[in-house]
Amino acid sequence: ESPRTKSQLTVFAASSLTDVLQVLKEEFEKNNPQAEVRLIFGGSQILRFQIEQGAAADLFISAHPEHVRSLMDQRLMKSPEPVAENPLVVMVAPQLVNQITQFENIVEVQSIVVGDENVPLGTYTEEVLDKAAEVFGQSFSDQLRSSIVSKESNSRLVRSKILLGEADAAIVYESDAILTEAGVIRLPEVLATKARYTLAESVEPRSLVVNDFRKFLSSERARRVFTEFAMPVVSEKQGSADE
Amino acid sequence: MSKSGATSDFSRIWGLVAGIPLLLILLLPGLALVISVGGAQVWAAFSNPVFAEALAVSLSSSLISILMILIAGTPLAWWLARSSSRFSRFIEPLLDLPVVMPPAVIGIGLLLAFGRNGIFGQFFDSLGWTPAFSFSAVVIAQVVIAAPFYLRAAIVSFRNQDQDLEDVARTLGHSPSQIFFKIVLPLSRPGLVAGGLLSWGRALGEFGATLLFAGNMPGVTQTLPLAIFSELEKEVHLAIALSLLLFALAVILLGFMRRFENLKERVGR
Amino acid sequence: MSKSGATSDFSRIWGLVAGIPLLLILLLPGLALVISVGGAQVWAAFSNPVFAEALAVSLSSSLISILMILIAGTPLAWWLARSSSRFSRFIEPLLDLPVVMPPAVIGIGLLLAFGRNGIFGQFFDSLGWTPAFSFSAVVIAQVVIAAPFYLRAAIVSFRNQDQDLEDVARTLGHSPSQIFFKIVLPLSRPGLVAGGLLSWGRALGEFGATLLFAGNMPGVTQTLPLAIFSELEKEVHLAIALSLLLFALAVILLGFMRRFENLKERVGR
Amino acid sequence: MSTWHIRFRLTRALFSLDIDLSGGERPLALIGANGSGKTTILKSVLGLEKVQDCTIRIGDRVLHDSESGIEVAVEDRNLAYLPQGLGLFPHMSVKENIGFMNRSVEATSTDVHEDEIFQIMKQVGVSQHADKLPSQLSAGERQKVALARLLLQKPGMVLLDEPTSALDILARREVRNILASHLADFAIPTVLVTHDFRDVKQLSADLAYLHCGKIVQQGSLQEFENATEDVFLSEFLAQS
Amino acid sequence: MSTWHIRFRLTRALFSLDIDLSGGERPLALIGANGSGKTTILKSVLGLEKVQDCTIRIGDRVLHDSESGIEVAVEDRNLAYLPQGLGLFPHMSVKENIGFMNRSVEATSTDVHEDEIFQIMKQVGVSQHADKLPSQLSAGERQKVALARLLLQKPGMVLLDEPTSALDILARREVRNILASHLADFAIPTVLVTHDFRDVKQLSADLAYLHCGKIVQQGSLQEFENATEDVFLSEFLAQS
Ligand SMILES: Nc1ncnc2c1ncn2[C@@H]1O[C@H](COP(=O)(O)OP(=O)(O)OP(=O)(O)O)[C@@H](O)[C@H]1O
Ligand SMILES: Nc1ncnc2c1ncn2[C@@H]1O[C@H](COP(=O)(O)OP(=O)(O)OP(=O)(O)O)[C@@H](O)[C@H]1O
Ligand SMILES: [Mg+2]
Ligand SMILES: [Mg+2]
Repeated sequence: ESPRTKSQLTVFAASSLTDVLQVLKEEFEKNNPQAEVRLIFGGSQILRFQIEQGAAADLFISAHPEHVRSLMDQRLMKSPEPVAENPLVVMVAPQLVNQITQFENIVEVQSIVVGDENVPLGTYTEEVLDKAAEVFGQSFSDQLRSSIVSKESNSRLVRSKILLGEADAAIVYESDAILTEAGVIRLPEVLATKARYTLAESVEPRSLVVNDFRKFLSSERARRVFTEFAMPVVSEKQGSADE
Repeated sequence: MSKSGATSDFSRIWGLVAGIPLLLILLLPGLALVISVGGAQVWAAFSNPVFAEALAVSLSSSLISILMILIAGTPLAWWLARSSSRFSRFIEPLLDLPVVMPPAVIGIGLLLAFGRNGIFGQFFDSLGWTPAFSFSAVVIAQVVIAAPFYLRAAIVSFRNQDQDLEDVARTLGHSPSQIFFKIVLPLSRPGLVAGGLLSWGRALGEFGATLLFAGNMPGVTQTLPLAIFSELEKEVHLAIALSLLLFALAVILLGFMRRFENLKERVGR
Repeated sequence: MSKSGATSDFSRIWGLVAGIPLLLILLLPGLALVISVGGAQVWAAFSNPVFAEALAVSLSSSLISILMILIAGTPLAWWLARSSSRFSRFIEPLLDLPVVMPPAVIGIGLLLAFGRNGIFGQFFDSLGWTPAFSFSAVVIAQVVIAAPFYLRAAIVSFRNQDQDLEDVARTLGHSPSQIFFKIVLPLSRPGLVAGGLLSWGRALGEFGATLLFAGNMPGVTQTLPLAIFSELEKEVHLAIALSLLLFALAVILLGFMRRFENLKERVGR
Repeated sequence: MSTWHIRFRLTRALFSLDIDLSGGERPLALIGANGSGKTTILKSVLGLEKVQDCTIRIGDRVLHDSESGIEVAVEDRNLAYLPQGLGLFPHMSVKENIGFMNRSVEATSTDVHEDEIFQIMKQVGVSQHADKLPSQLSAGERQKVALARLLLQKPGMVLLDEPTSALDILARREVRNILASHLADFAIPTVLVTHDFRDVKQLSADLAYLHCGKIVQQGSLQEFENATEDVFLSEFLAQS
Repeated sequence: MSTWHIRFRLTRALFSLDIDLSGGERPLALIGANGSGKTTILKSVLGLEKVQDCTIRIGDRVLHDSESGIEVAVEDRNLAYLPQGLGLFPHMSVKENIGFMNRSVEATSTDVHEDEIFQIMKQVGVSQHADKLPSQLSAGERQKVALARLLLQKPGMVLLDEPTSALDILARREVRNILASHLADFAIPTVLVTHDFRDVKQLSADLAYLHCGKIVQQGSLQEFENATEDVFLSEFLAQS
């Protein structure tokens, strides 16, 4: 085998990880000069389908554990482990930042954009809305739902609707909401919901640096980077790192 | 005139020898899609309420779009075909913009132009018209994406027209508008019909610009392609089944139109 | 023959009256895109290494695609235009499949057909050819998506051809293949060129099928539209700047080709 | 007094015309070599060619006058034209082709009636082809159809470009008779281009000889028969 | 002994032909009313129409024989054809149109030389239009170009459909002379369709009269001049 194939590592990752993984990839390659990491981003389900169709992914990081589970059932992936979490927040259009200051105010806006139920973000958003119905009453939840004007296929698209000024409020991942001019409102403790990114590796990895990269992802340095991007690393992770 | 044997032999042999690899590449994906889903899945897709809703949005929006394209695009194409002014020569290549640009970017352009904070948005807002996230946004996105296909076809057809016939019709007392409807349009019909069907097909399949500009709201802006994409994120086989239904719809509609067209031609000639 | 004033007056007036709303809808998004990004952003996009890589992938893949489409599609279209067999009448409407289906679904179809685990994948694998997630996948996706546009245009051109001229050429001793190259092709050139350019434009802008079948790998399978889409999720303005570069590229290429074509026509006629 | 008057100049690469023609109610036969510009003259009168210093007057009607800036649109000139290429509409049947005209320009006239169409089809002998398309006719049949369309038009002036060239020998005589009687009936000024001397005789037309972009000679048949130094003319007149 | 022989049947809606023709090396002029099927006969000989019970023999060469199943392809028949519509290629200049032929079918002949092309253009009088496109020519000029192309072909048989109909009176005589000398030089069997008696005389052609789908009479000019009960024939012969 040529040295090139030894060091090349292909990572399929949920597109909400784009920014953070780009930074991590550079860090990792700096410390492992023999390694070359290829990042391929997409919707978790699309990536799963591509892997099912024979795409050569050494590692797969899904925004929802379900897809990893499914690939494991098909004996295509193994050794799952949670890598990071990403809390859901409410994003508010810049001109409404003073008006909308807490989650309850969200029903005052005209247009809300959320994730499609079919993508992880939408699944988590449904959880939030269900909890909201319990906490704030059914009419609150109904009013909120009736303001929804669009169900987008990923967190970035939802965010862009706020940034372009087309919608008043949105429910997105925190990592996408920070570092923009839009307002960010955390969900009340009772509604708190987070995405759980799950990592798994191919049953027949073609790269020799798979383990190195996995170790790197759970290192202190990686943990700092994740936190910078508002993605706290899962606390119980240490225990199940090498399973 | 009867076709002579040798010519059609030649065209058949070469058409097939050169064309079969292309035909395979074009048709195998469709075949694979058909094979990969069972009748049960197609039935599930068909009876899924998402399908009926999206079908209604798709059909109505694409019909409105193609009508708008035909009504506005035909005179525009005629003018572009006939004019040799600097203005028309400047405009013409710009019409290819929506063909070349990724539809998603066109969608962003539409938001920037007609959105609430868009450049012309305030103006439209003052007229009480906010297209974004509405059914009109779906239509606008489809018009922008599909119109160039019709315009191209129409321009070529009009340019190929025999000027002599128009001249004679004028000596017979017909005004340019009468000539347009009685001579120019009927004679360029094959090209216009082909372009219109292509354009309609493109409008039916449009996805990226709609997603960005109109958003994805079942029953309002969710066309079949958007429903398919949404389904793709969860249940690939349902999405494929939906796609097959979309294709069946297109084949039925387009095939029906084409048969009608052929019939007319045979009776007319 | 000089064009008479009234006809061109009529076509201009109606073309513009009916066409201006359509023109606005078609051109305003582009204008809004141009206005929304500054020169600095366009420069940033231009000097971004992503651009150079994606440009190289886009140019090389779309050129290969359009060549394949022209070489295989032209004889195929000729056969379809001439044949009245049941087989060809069955095939023809199926060619619209890639126009109507959402490109992402075509991408799925391609994976199902030619992927490693696809229906025909084993067969291709045994030939040592695994196209998925490689540069050839980009080309295949573009061919499938773009070919129907050329085929449609070519079929219409060939059908409009005057049979008498072919007959005379045969009495002059030319074989069907010579007639094809010397009479049929030159006479249908305007339609073929228009269709070819449209098809090329579509290949340049292709996104959905490429994403699914070829994946999004910078330097290997990341075409400009894929790069733009990635950028769209990160930095909208950089994505717009990239789109403008893509469009500039298309205008330059297509405009150049069309000028060349017009020149040839003027010299030739 | 002349009932019509045509004057104009036209310049093209390698070719130019400077025409001054007038005539009464007798037909005028325009003769001249191939490529001398006969068709171009007819098209100029119709308003289909760009010309300079133009005056076109038919009866009291000024159709084009460069000086006073009058220029009547082609469709309002009410001139009937039989082009050399016949100008039949490929998508219309024989019947439709013949009936395809817009008479509303003349307030007095009414719509074209089926009866009229069938009568004229009988007269020129194409009634059995009424529902065929032009592409299904022989060359001579096509010429007859174009002629029938023209005869139905009742125009201010008739312009014929080689109206009998594709006809068989009987049809030729027939068409000449039809033309002669129609033109006499309606007293319509006529200009025809022809290479056939019998057309001239039968229609008792005057002659105008086009050479090198100019009308070299114009007059009655007798006038021409006296002066025949020109090779073309002598050959033309020798046809009789 | 006849050098060529043509026999076939053809049936179309409203129209049928049953043809049996043969001739020697003198040209045969096919005459008949418009729509009688003259053009259809020429096309059948060329192999462009579907025919039944066909035998076509030119010299020793059998081009088509339904019984023995021989059917030579159109492009291998080496017949020269001047169609009524002229069949000029709109995208080729006059020069290119004239030079557009493939002589490789006859092993003995060589490629078409520029010299030959220019010589023939001079002979028919279109050399000043060498680089024009057909659409830029007058009708007569176009006919001359089509003729020049045909004369260059040196075929086994020449089929002419009204070769002089669009020509002026001088050009007509010219073309007749060119045709006569060329056909005599090469002794090529010829069938021409014409409505002009002078064509028949000048080429000293035999006559075949087509009526109601059949050849009613065939023979030399003298033979025809004796029997002239038929209206069409007597009119045709009266042209002289
Ligand atoms: N579109 C054109 N462009 C350039 N030259 C042209 C064009 N049309 C005609 N000509 C030239 O103009 C001249 C006059 O043509 P015109 O058709 O008027 O001749 P004509 O007298 O009608 O001849 P004919 O008896 O053969 O019909 C010819 O030399 C012809 O080559
Ligand atoms: N494509 C066609 N379909 C049906 N009928 C046709 C078609 N072409 C020609 N015909 C008919 O066949 C008959 C013979 O036509 P053909 O062109 O052979 O006549 P022709 O003798 O050459 O006449 P002309 O002297 O007018 O050129 C005519 O009655 C014509 O209407
Ligand atoms: Mg003329
Ligand atoms: Mg004929």
